[in-house]
Amino acid sequence: MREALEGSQAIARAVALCDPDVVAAYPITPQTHIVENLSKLVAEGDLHTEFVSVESEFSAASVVLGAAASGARAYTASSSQGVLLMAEVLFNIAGMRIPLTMTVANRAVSAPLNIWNDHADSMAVRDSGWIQLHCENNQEAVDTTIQSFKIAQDTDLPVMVCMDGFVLTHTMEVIDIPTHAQVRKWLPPFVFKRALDPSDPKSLGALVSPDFFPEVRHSHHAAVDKALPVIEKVDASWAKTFKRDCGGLLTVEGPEDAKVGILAMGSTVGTLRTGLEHHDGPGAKLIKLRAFRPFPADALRAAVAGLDSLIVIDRAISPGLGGILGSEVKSTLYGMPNAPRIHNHAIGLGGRDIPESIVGDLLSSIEDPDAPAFSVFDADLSMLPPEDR
Amino acid sequence: MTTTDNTKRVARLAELREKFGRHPVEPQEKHYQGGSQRDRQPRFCGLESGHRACQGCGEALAARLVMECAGPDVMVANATGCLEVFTTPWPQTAWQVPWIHSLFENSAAVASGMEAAMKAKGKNTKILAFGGDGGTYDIGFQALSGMLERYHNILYVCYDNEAYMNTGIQRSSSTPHAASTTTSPAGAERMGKRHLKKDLLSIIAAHHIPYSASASVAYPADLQRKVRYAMGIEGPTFLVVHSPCPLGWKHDSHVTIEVARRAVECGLFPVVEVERGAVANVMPIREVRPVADYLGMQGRFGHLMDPNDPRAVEELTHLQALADYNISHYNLRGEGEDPADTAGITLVARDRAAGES
Amino acid sequence: MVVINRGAHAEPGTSLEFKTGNWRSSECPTHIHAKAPCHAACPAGEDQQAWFAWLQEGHVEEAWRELVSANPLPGVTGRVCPHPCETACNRVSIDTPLAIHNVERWLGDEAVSKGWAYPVEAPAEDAPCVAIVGSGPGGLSAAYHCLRNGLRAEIFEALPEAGGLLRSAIPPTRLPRPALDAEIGRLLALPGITLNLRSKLGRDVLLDELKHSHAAVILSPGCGESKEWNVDGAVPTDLHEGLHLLREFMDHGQFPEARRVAVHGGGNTAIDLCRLMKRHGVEQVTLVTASALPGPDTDPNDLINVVPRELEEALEEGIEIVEHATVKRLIMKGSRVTGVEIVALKKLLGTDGRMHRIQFEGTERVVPVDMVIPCIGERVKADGLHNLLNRWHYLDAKDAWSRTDLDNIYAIGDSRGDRGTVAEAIGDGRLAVQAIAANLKGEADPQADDRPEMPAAGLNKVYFGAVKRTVPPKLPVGERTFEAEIEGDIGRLEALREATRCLSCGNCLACDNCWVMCPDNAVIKTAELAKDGSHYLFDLDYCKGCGICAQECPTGFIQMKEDTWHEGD
Amino acid sequence: MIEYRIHGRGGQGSVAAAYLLASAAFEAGHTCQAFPAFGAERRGAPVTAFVRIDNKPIHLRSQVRTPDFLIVQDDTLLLDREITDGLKPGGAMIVNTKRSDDEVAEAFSCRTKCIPATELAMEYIGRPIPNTALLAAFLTMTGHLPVDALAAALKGRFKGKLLDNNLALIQRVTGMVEPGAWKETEHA
Repeated sequence: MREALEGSQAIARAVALCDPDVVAAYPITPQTHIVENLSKLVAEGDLHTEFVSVESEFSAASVVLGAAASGARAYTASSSQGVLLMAEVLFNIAGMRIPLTMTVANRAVSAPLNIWNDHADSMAVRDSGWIQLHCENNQEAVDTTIQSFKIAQDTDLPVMVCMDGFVLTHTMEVIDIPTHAQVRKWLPPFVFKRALDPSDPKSLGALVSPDFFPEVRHSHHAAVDKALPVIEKVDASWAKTFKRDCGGLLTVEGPEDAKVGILAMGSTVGTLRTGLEHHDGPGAKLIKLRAFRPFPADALRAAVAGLDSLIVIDRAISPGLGGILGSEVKSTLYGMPNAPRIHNHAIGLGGRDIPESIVGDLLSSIEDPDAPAFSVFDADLSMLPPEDR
Repeated sequence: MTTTDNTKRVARLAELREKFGRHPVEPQEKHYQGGSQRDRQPRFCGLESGHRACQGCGEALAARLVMECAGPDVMVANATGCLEVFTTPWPQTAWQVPWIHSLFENSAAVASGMEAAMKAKGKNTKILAFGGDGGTYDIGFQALSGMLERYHNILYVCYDNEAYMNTGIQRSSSTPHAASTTTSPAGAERMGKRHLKKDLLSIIAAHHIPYSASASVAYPADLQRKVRYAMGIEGPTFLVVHSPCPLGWKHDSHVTIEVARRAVECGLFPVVEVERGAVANVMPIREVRPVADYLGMQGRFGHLMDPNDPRAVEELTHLQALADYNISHYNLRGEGEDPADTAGITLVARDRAAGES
Repeated sequence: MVVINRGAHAEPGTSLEFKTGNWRSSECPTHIHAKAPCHAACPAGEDQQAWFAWLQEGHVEEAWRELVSANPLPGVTGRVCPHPCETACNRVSIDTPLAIHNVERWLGDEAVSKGWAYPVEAPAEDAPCVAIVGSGPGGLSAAYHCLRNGLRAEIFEALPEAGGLLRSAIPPTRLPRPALDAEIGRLLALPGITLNLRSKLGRDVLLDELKHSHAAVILSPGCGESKEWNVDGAVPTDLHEGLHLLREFMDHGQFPEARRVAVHGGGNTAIDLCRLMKRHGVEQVTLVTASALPGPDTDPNDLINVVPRELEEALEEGIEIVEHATVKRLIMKGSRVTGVEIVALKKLLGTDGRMHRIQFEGTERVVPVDMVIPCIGERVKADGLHNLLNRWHYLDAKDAWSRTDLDNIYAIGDSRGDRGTVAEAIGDGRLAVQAIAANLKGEADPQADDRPEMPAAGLNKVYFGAVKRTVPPKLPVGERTFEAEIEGDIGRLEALREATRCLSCGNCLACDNCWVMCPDNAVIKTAELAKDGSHYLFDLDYCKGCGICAQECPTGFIQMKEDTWHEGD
Repeated sequence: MIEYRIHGRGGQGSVAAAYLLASAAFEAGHTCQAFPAFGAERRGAPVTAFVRIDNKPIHLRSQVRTPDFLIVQDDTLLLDREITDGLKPGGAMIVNTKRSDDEVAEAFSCRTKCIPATELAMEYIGRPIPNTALLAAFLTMTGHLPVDALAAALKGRFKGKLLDNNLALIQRVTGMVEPGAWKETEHA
């Protein structure tokens, strides 16, 4: 049913539709509204779950680890510093191959303290071995949240649903929320074969020596890699039932013969789309990357075929290197015949508002032969003393 | 005997499967051979042989004793530490119960999740959380406090060997005053650890949970009684078990029990029970030993044993004062339970059998 | 080929595949049923710890049967034995030794009053018969052990009653005749023992005959003759020696008149005599002994060789004892003694490496007395044994089995010269018969029990608290007569209570300590009693050799010994 | 697409006003987007919220820089002269104040409607929340959402007496302003 809902509220509703056995979360801006709305659903009796009000994000992650390992469908949500406080557990959950879902309301990581949106938090844990899916809007966030439970249990991997903090979480828009019956029909009950169980007592989290560690690590890598078709399949199955999809691994829009492309993740894509619509001149392809982990290398190569230039928008940087997504795209396209030239820019760091007019600036910047390989595009460097530029 | 016991085990498994809705499977013959003496022991073996603990490990003993009266319908969350490392070198595990290790500092939180899962599924399998003193007094303290406050139905057992043994004997907040560790070494300038052992039990007690207690491997029957008592309580319970580490405390492996016993007898490790924040019971010390009897057995206090070194004398006196404080604070001096408590106490404690106190 | 499963989880109990037994560096725990010190110290060969174990479980008859498997006369030894078992008892290191002696007596009396059957069977009609000369404790023990070994026994006793020195030399205040008669009577009534009274060797029966008519001969004649008394100068014509006086008194209840008496000697006969004379009305009784009275620094080798309790009672009764002294000379007035000159003396190590008794010149003094009684020991009467006696008038026995130089002839008890107690005689009788039985079957001598003894240091005393020793009732000095037994019965309750004081040195108590305290779960409890008598086995596949079980074993039954295990054994 | 900017103070319900307006748009069959200018502001500090209403999906996520309308919840905010920055030519502003329309319009050189919304709210609802009155006046004047849509949106939020009071307040305010006065702006 279509409703005008705030993003966080919609996510809470979506989570509730999946009948989680255990929810544990600790409040942090801008994830707070998700937790509050879940608490409210529990308080109103609309959601029957063990809601564990933990004393930190670290414990939130630990609680869902324990719960999922015990055979419970588990959910948590966090943001920024919270994600970083969870970091140790996040690696652990993934390494133990425990399926669960976490929403990350993407936010910058301090210092300096900043509560607004960018992707520094989920990027910081990109090597944890989780599946990371980015959402453009709240409809996608709702749909991806429900899909993530299925992806998790089909792959025995945890799934991080990344949605831009404030920009999505605090924005009201019209969202189609499936019914409980529809979700129950589509989403199978939670099954975790290795679940802790006194009638079949296994030990989870053993010490693995160098004799076996590389193999175990490889198997984890292979498992995340093999999640690519699962993500596509689940989205396809979703589309079949609900008549809308989330774009699988990535989507490509724009004229077939465009020579320029822009690649981005999350809510930025919407602004870029609007900007492109209003931009005069030869059209450009817009590539929306949904799956950041696993990284859809093949799909990306196909998507950029024929492009001369590709502008990769980062919402986080790796100081000393530049854009993270940009670097990954470059390495993916390395050696590809006629690979497009990559223009990598970080925009909207720490919640800097991204106007649609930025599209024009981006497109014209590729004409500049002296443009740096990477820039914080919307930064006004004149504000910095010369030695700090 | 063989058939009866095997029948019992099969029946128990069937019962558990019924409870957990699993498809019945045969017991794994490989590890339950049924016919051997080992399989016919009249106790539940939650922690099997073949683990890699050091000779004379107090923690291995304590964990085995705890599992005996806790299992088999339990699940364990284990913090990183010796207990975890020596029991589960993949592909083997010494555990016969569902067991999970996640991290150093989150066993209480993982256990909370397991307990929440049990609640959500309507099962009453008891959750145990295990940690060493590092994982309990220090890095895992916050998660533990949260677990207690949220009133999870979990028994948390802290195996207290008074230092980070897994990483090579570094001081923790549980390390006693003046003990020498690799990060509080005794030297020309310093006499070992400068700070006091954290009074964890009082902090735990301040959570006003139903039951918290200290116990020692030297008094196994007392320890097991406390575990059974805690198992029967619906809500958070806490047990700290003094578990000597021959390696870290620098004593011979065969005196593990003796060292633990002396810690109790001198008053440095009070064995007490706390209910809802109030001391409910203490193990009385019949004959109080001087702390030197306890400290002198251990290399970590070796630097205190030189009567010609005034600094050593001062620290030794300090430790004696701490023990005296415990004795008067908990009113430990007295008659009552026999301190030399074993499973076969009635066979051994002849004075009690003779009706003398 | 290892297959790595998802998330690297592990299946329960798989650590059993990893045998930590090879971690033991040198020693492994072993069950060692060491000798309890009481048992090691018992000349009769009793295993006190074993029969106390029965008592601890309340099985009184079993306890007695265990006791009489070595010593058939607990009612006697429970009254007269100097109980070296108590001296050896490890409980001394906690409080006071067990009252083994009192409990033994109670057990013996209990058996008599309940009529419990001795654990023997009648020997076959054609079973070999052993001739036993003398019916003292050694002879009676030998006869009894013949039955236990399937042999018949024929006793030849010179006197009209059986009992030897038990009857002739021990006053009824220590060994009441009804108790003696009852126990001896029960023993002699056992089928397979023939008793010939008034059959004196050399007169009624000859050794050569016995040698031919019987499978073996055990000589247990005792010492019926006093040793020669060497003293400088004159001796009174009516000199009475101690054993003789004692026998006279037993038979007639009379002593020669005297106001002040000096007794020279240091054994039980001397003490018995002193006490009887004192009680008889002698004003002053002085015992002159070369040995020392017990004290904190007394060398055990120097200690006066009497039952401690008897010594204590003697002092209570006012006997004066002069230690480290000897009688050098008698002061005579005509043929009458008026005093003894005594001189200080001590046993000292000489340059030849042997102990010598050295008199110290200048320490002489005179004690005025009316009578002096030498009581310095006895020797074998030569009747019928001339060619067997050595120069000290003893029979030479050359080994633990009491063999003499003659085939199939054994000499036991006091007659060996190196014995001095009833318990020793009883032990000799048992060992000699065991050797004879083995010999008759063509077997080698039975193995001596060479198990090590459990020292007090081998126990873990933490597990034993202090418990007061039972105190037997005793007649006050003023009420002591010549007939009434001075020390009383402790009774069933006290006996059973005393049993709980036993530390069970070297014996498994089934306390579960090893089973409970093994960090490696390497102790296996068994329902059936294992070969070594315990309910526990060590699983050496997993034992890392930490030694906790040995340290915490209360009784020292578990000890760390050299490792002989190899994986796969 | 029509864009709105709402100015208020922390605690006055600016975000609620944005959500209410968006909800009303949804009730009227439009697509909508409402979001605050996310900040860490505390009670009393000036805050801003944005609303976009359209008839097709709204992809644009940037803040509203050139609003068609301004809704000012507190006349003390008028002290900030930049409050009308970016207002489209022909745009309009509705202000919660007891001052006259002309006084304010003159000062900011834009079409202005002043409503004593706080007083009205106090009278009808008993709390100084100006949203219902401001939005009711605004919708009546622009006419691009039926006032019923606002009532429907309120029904999704409130119940019972509070709802009745709010609905009564709508009735009152619609009578205070000229319906369709700003209608042409819709096509601006």
